[in-house]
Amino acid sequence: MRLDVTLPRGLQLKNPIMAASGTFGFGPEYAAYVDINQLGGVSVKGISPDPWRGNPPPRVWETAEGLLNSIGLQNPGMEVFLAEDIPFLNTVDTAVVANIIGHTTDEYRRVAERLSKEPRIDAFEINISCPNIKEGGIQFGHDPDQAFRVTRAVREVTEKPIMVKVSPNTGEPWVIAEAAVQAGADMISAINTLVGMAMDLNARRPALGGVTGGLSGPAIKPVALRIVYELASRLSVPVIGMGGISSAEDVLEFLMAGASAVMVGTVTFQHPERMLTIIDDLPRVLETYGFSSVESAVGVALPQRREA
Amino acid sequence: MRLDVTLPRGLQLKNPIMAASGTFGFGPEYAAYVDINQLGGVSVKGISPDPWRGNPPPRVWETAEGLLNSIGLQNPGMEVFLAEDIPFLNTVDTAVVANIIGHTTDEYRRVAERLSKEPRIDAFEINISCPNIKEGGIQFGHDPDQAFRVTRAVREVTEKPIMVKVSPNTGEPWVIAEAAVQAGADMISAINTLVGMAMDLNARRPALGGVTGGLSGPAIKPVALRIVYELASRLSVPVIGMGGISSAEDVLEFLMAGASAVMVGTVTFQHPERMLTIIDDLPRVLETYGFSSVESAVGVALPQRREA
Amino acid sequence: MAHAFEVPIIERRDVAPAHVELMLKSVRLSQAQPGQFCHVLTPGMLRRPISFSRLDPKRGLAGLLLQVVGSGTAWLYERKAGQNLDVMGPLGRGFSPPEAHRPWILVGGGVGIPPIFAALEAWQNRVTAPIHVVLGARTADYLIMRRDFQSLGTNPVLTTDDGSLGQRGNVLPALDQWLGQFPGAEVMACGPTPMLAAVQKTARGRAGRVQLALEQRMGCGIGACLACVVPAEPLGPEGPRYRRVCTDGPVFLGEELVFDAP
Amino acid sequence: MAHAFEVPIIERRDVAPAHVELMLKSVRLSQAQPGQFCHVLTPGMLRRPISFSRLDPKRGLAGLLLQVVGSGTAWLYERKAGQNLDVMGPLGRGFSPPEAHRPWILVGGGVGIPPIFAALEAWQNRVTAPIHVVLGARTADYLIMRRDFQSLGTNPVLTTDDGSLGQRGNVLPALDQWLGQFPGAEVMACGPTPMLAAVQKTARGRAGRVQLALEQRMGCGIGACLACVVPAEPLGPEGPRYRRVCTDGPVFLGEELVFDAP
Ligand SMILES: Cc1cc2nc3c(=O)[nH]c(=O)nc-3n(C[C@H](O)[C@H](O)[C@H](O)COP(=O)(O)OP(=O)(O)OC[C@H]3O[C@@H](n4cnc5c(N)ncnc54)[C@H](O)[C@@H]3O)c2cc1C
Ligand SMILES: Cc1cc2nc3c(=O)[nH]c(=O)nc-3n(C[C@H](O)[C@H](O)[C@H](O)COP(=O)(O)OP(=O)(O)OC[C@H]3O[C@@H](n4cnc5c(N)ncnc54)[C@H](O)[C@@H]3O)c2cc1C
Ligand SMILES: Cc1cc2nc3c(=O)[nH]c(=O)nc-3n(C[C@H](O)[C@H](O)[C@H](O)COP(=O)(O)O)c2cc1C
Ligand SMILES: Cc1cc2nc3c(=O)[nH]c(=O)nc-3n(C[C@H](O)[C@H](O)[C@H](O)COP(=O)(O)O)c2cc1C
Ligand code: FES
Ligand code: FES
Repeated sequence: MRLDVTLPRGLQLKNPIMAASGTFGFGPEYAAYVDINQLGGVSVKGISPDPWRGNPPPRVWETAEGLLNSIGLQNPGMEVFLAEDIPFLNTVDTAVVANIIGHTTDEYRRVAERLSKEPRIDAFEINISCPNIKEGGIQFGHDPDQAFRVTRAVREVTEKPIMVKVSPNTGEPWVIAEAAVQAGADMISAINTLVGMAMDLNARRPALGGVTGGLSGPAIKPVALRIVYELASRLSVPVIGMGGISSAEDVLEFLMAGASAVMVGTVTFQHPERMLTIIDDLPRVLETYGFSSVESAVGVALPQRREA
Repeated sequence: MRLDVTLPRGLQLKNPIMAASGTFGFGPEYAAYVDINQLGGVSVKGISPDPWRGNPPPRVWETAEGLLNSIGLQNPGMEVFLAEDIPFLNTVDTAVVANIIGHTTDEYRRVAERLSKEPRIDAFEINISCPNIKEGGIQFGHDPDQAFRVTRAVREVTEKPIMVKVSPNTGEPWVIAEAAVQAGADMISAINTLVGMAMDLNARRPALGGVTGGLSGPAIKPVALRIVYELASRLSVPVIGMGGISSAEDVLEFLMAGASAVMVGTVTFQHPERMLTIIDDLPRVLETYGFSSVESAVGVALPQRREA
Repeated sequence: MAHAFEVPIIERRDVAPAHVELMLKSVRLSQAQPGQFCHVLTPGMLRRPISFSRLDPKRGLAGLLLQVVGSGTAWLYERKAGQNLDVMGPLGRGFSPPEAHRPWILVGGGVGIPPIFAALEAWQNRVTAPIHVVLGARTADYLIMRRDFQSLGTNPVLTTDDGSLGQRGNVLPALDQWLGQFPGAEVMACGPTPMLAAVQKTARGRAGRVQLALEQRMGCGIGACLACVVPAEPLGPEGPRYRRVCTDGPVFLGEELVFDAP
Repeated sequence: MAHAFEVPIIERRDVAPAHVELMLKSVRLSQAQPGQFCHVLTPGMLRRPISFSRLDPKRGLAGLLLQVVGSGTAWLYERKAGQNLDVMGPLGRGFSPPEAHRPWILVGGGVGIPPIFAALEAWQNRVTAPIHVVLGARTADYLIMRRDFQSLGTNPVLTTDDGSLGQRGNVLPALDQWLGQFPGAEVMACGPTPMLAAVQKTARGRAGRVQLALEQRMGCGIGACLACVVPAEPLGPEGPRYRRVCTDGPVFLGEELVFDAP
């Protein structure tokens, strides 16, 4: 059965399963556990022009079928990424998506411009939605004009495919997404984590060093599916869906909701090999529900398709 | 140990545990399973001036540690409530909160005015946040001016304590809450359900008759805690917290985050008697973590209290 | 005061592929009415409604016969004799007993057969008029409880979609024929919604009652949440009104229901 | 290629109230370095990091000794011999072997004692200089593995907060005394963070290495998520830099760490 996915600007995936940014490092870390060549793609951890320290620990906390994290986008900056991780990425055969972050429009432009020269990078994912940084990032994700400006700034410096990752923490993510598409985004990825919190009863304070954190995992799947559905109902560009995926059936739910491909994050911590299991199971699951390819399942549950 | 809670306008609760609106009917339904006299209070199912039909079935769908519902606020209207349920409520000794809904500001005023004359009703909870109605309700919950108008309309027709229930489906619920407080709300209750969706793989369509639904249960607790924390950090009025509570430890998390009392919903479907278990456990749990009363735990994790 | 309670499983029977019958020791459940159900705790967020397959108030036994369709029934399928189930029940409105002097037609489809058997076992002795039973399923394998019917001395007409046992086709031809013979007959049916819709259509507008046992996804199981509704008469301008399967049903009169609701 | 794998529990020992030691049959794990850990699957969303309490590469055995503090360890406590655990490992950077000619001081606190025992068992024969061990716990009950130390022929100094066994107080006086006697001694410590901070302070600035085994909440366990960081040198203007316990540690040199970070 055909699992391959064709996305704008010639971005080709072997299959619709990609590793979600921040849950798969820069590639090498999981190489011992996952045959990366089998993945549709890998979105690397958020990269800024200069190094970011991130938030004080603790940075993760477990919730009911969910995970709170306040990593705070710690990363060594683009030069270290290019010097230390690209050599490894050159040895694997999968789509590499550079997830980029900045405090200002100019920082987004800088990192995009620099990484755009690196042939190994197949696409950009602009993270305007990380709930863990109190500066730029968050408001970008909540203001259509800011989203437009950041996307436009990146569009101006690269010919590579761009996906903009939207936040679920606004009333209408599709408004942000539409602005990004107008500014030249080729795709939208959704969702990033929901802002959440847990209490450390013994310490009598918020459990996370960053006070609030981002909620991910199966708990958020219904919220993610709905946002993907709303985006796919409104937008003309492909949507990359994610949020709580842990099985091939979950993937099919996202495809039906209009996702052209998906990303898998939190479950990888529990089961490093799960992405490969999902890829193995997908043909059987698609067949069980009467689909002959990934493509044929995309968007079947959308209103326009249902009326038809 | 003292579990009682004193709220504005003389609203007194035996303990901080109330049944959440829509999960406990109008009172009589669970009477066979729960000794209602032991509860701090009961928020009845949303009441409109005229009967509402609600959404087509299926109306519930199970998710990972969550529940999606699209009841659509079906209710027989205020006259039937007064005639059929008040007589029962007159026989029980607990605080009765009337959860009110409308399509227009005037409908909110009508139901509040009528129910205000009923002495058995101890307080109002204005539901401006139900994600399941596409008309008035939803936008009220997302627009501060609308929230102000609805709250003011209800304030004009009743002297009873008013809590306004805010939606988690907006970027900044506290903006809505602040508008409600300016309009005369005595308390804020939070959170209502998160908008979500599930797919029926066999039917190839959204699982719920209402297409999208409201997500509740343990899955949303981190989101609820964070919103309660933000509200309590900013507002001068008491906050009634809810979202995924299923144990006395959960209750303590909400108290630390600044909730003066809580409501318990979805878990009641699984364990009808759970609210009573929580009330029994609460003194031991408070003691374990070094508190001598409910009041002494309220808000200990808030920034202002932590710096102090 | 009622409450959720634990009941021991005293026997577990494999009755068909992915179908199991659990015999529960509980005086309280054994006094249920055929067509009522109990709401069973499983690892998920919601309890699972299962109707009674047999009721023996003398020995204080109640049976649940269930088909594995998802996570909760898969978990129930794994239960063993000696373990307990956490249940609420008996719940809902069951079948009203048949009238002694009317012919009685029972129609069961697939996993809707169990409550039909419970009804027959409970009331066959009070009916003096002829009793006819027709059971349908996908294949012979899934024609559950047929020997139980035979052991009660009735000889049910069997139908399968693939003709692997009894008549090829569904339960309707038999129903049609009997209604011709006994226009005043009382009808009780449980099975897939399309079957119930067809039974309603075929059997409506006669002197004899038509009682249909429905399924719907449930929350509370006791009438509080309004999750479990089905479209019902009167059909107003806005459409049908919604009634609760858990408390107004599971058993409704045919004329109360609207199957072709928008 | 590495992967998560199942290992059988061949023995389960109750070692203290709510403390259990599980002996695992796994050649791979048995070849771990003392101070390394394995990441154990439990019903929660995240695996649980547990370090090795003993390592027997000859017989292919590895031990996990854990204290019940929450849902995951409660689940592990219920495991029985014959069942399997799903583990990743061995993971992280363990203790570096002690130098043969240096006095060797081992400090273990509470549930930090197991990796200290694993280190002693692995290396006591290669150290020709004096070896001193001090163990601390709340009460006598929680002074786990003390007989294991004795069975290795060492006689650990025991301390308890309440004086119910050994000296009342903590491990620091003994450490102080030995450092006075053996200024060049090598120190290895594992236990509660406040204890490690104190050990670092007391033992810093000498020729002998100070190796401290830390704990931090983890996600991936393999260096990908940056969840498990601790404040480390250099302390820049913005504050300390963050390093990963799962891969840069769990064992760090004392001078690498910043305990009083903002
Ligand atoms: C009154 C009543 C009586 C029933 N009697 C029987 C019986 O005797 N034997 C039997 O095998 N089945 C019976 N069912 C159907 C049974 O409840 C479902 O098969 C079961 O709930 C499926 O749960 P699951 O976790 O395996 O499936 P999942 O699909 O994993 O369940 C997910 C959710 O959907 C609900 N659900 C799924 N299918 C149904 C359904 N058909 N009806 C209601 N809820 C559903 C579940 O309760 C759960 O809340 C009855 C249903 C009702 C309403
Ligand atoms: C490298 C390393 C080695 C360890 N070795 C041992 C050992 O040998 N014996 C032992 O009893 N314990 C050890 N711990 C601590 C052990 O990991 C925790 O006690 C355990 O994870 C608690 O899980 P829980 O579900 O019972 O607690 P919960 O509080 O329910 O766990 C919730 C979450 O917090 C995490 N967590 C809670 N406490 C800790 C902690 N102290 N350190 C790290 N994560 C924590 C859990 O892993 C889980 O993700 C070690 C920790 C680390 C980092
Ligand atoms: C520990 C952690 C770190 C993350 N870091 C990033 C990041 O750097 N950039 C980003 O766009 N998303 C980041 N995310 C969000 C994920 O990419 C994904 O959007 C989210 O976790 C939902 O998917 P999941 O439920 O499958 O994990 C992170 C998530 C986790 C759990
Ligand atoms: C079936 C169902 C019906 C609900 N109906 C209402 C309602 O009528 N009015 C309202 O304000 N909230 C309603 N809610 C929301 C709950 O009151 C509560 O805010 C939410 O479920 C979160 O709490 P929980 O996780 O404990 O259920 C409903 C929730 C459920 C599950
Ligand atoms: S299931 Fe709640 S009313 Fe029927
Ligand atoms: S736990 Fe992921 S980096 Fe250490």
